[in-house]
Amino acid sequence: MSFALQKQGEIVVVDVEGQLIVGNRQELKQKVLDELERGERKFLIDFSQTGYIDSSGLGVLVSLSKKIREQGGELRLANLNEDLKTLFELTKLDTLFQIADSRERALESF
Amino acid sequence: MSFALQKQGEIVVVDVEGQLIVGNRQELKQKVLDELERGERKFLIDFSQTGYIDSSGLGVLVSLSKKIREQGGELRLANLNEDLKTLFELTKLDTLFQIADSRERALESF
Amino acid sequence: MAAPASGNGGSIADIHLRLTLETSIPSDVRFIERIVALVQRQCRELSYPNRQCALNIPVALAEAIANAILYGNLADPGKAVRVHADANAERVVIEVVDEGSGFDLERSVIDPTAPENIRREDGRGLYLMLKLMHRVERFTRDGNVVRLTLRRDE
Amino acid sequence: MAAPASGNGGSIADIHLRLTLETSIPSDVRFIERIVALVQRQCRELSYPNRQCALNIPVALAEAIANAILYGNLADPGKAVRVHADANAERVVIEVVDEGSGFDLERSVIDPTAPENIRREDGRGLYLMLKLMHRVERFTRDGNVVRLTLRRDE
Ligand SMILES: Nc1ncnc2c1ncn2[C@@H]1O[C@H](COP(=O)(O)OP(=O)(O)O)[C@@H](O)[C@H]1O
Ligand SMILES: Nc1ncnc2c1ncn2[C@@H]1O[C@H](COP(=O)(O)OP(=O)(O)O)[C@@H](O)[C@H]1O
Repeated sequence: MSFALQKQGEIVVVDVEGQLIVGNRQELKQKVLDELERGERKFLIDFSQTGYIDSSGLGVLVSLSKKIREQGGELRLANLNEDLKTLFELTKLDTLFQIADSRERALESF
Repeated sequence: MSFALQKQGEIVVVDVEGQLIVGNRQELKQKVLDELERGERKFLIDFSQTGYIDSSGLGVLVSLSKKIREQGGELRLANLNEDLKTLFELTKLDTLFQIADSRERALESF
Repeated sequence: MAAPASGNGGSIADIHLRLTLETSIPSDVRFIERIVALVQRQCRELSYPNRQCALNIPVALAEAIANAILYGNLADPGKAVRVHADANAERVVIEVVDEGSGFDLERSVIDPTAPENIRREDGRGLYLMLKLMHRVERFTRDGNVVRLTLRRDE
Repeated sequence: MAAPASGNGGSIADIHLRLTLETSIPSDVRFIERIVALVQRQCRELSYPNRQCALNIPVALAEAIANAILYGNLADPGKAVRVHADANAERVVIEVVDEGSGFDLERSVIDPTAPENIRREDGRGLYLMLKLMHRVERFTRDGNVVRLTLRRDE
């Protein structure tokens, strides 16, 4: 599992490859906060290559969203498969995040 | 698992895909005997796509070899991986069969 | 019992199959993924619906092991978490055992979807376990046991 | 116990793992392949050497199940063959149980490599089981049991 960051225009795109769970969420958090520190403000996390997410992974998304918003930035999500969508629905986090069906649509939406 | 037959010059080449075991050895036997009946005399069985062989699979090879020889024909084997080689060595069937390291060499050897 | 189609080796529907797994890991969250993958594979061997193998089992089990490591064993690497999974065609039963003194399951669950909680970072673990499993039990038996039961969805 | 390398989820060497399988199949040789594949997968999950997973386990197990079906149960589809596999890091123990009245293991083995036998079609099953396993036992316990034991090769 790993997190691949790349810049698309002025948006930082993060691919979550594998799981987002208690064992690695800190790594995702640090990588995104480093970019925020560097002045980046627009973030997109792409879950097309993600397996499962646990509650601490969800927690890190909530916390990042808050921190990014505090700096006047925005965090959006894309490519949740049916199972991951269910996870967001069960926790009502689908009401907290802007979730796009594709990377392209997410990038356009900023 | 299946047995794919093809003609290479005057040699009938049989690919054993998957296992050669009690559940399917009869199918191999019948396919080869049908060709023998039709007048074919040179047979090569290629094990490059084979998983494992059980004692009844080995038995069918012995029986086919005998039947083909009785008609003045020849059965050769090719592409036994290390594990299959061990099986032939344990049963000393490596002394009964002509076994080639590659299909090309087996085809040339006839 | 139906005869299997010729040559396809018989389908799961024709055989009775039970798979179990017993493991013991140090209290280190880096082991969670591997254990989850093993149980997920059992779920797949038994032809459970994809959603149960890809969502219900991995999320609930990852939560239970994480809690056992972090709250039960306080991440003490000298303490072990034991996992026992027992799966057949009808249900998967998983027990996660830590060396802690246990906790009150009902009182520890919050509703993370309530407006006052939705922005919290924590508090979604037990809630998700309860949502994703047919039954969640907690009891003490040679350690603090959390038992998850999932029935096959048809 | 060594800490796993960061992020790799821990290796098999760090955890204690035991996998078991229990199954019951009709006396039909078409089921053999699927059961063998399941036990092979357990062997792989436990990181046994490839040769043991690809040669020793499948051949010996396929032989034992075939014999149980054909000699023990005389291919009567109303009779079942039970297979129980119990694997950990050190050894795999497999029991194959049929509804027959048993047989004399020592007297049933021939040497298929002897000049008078080498051209025979049959008689290699028990011989291969003995060559490929560390131990082969036969006893009666709620049926005719053939127990195969394979120790991990280092
Ligand atoms: N195995 C355990 N041992 C002791 N306490 C536990 C255990 N599992 C859960 N708890 C308690 O239940 C609470 C709620 O857990 P959970 O719903 O997973 O949320 P979170 O882990 O985010 O706090 C924990 O904060 C802890 O107090
Ligand atoms: N499960 C069993 N029940 C009864 N007899 C058996 C069983 N397994 C093996 N045997 C006996 O042992 C003999 C030798 O078996 P084996 O070495 O596998 O060779 P083959 O199956 O080719 O005859 C069989 O012919 C049979 O008489």
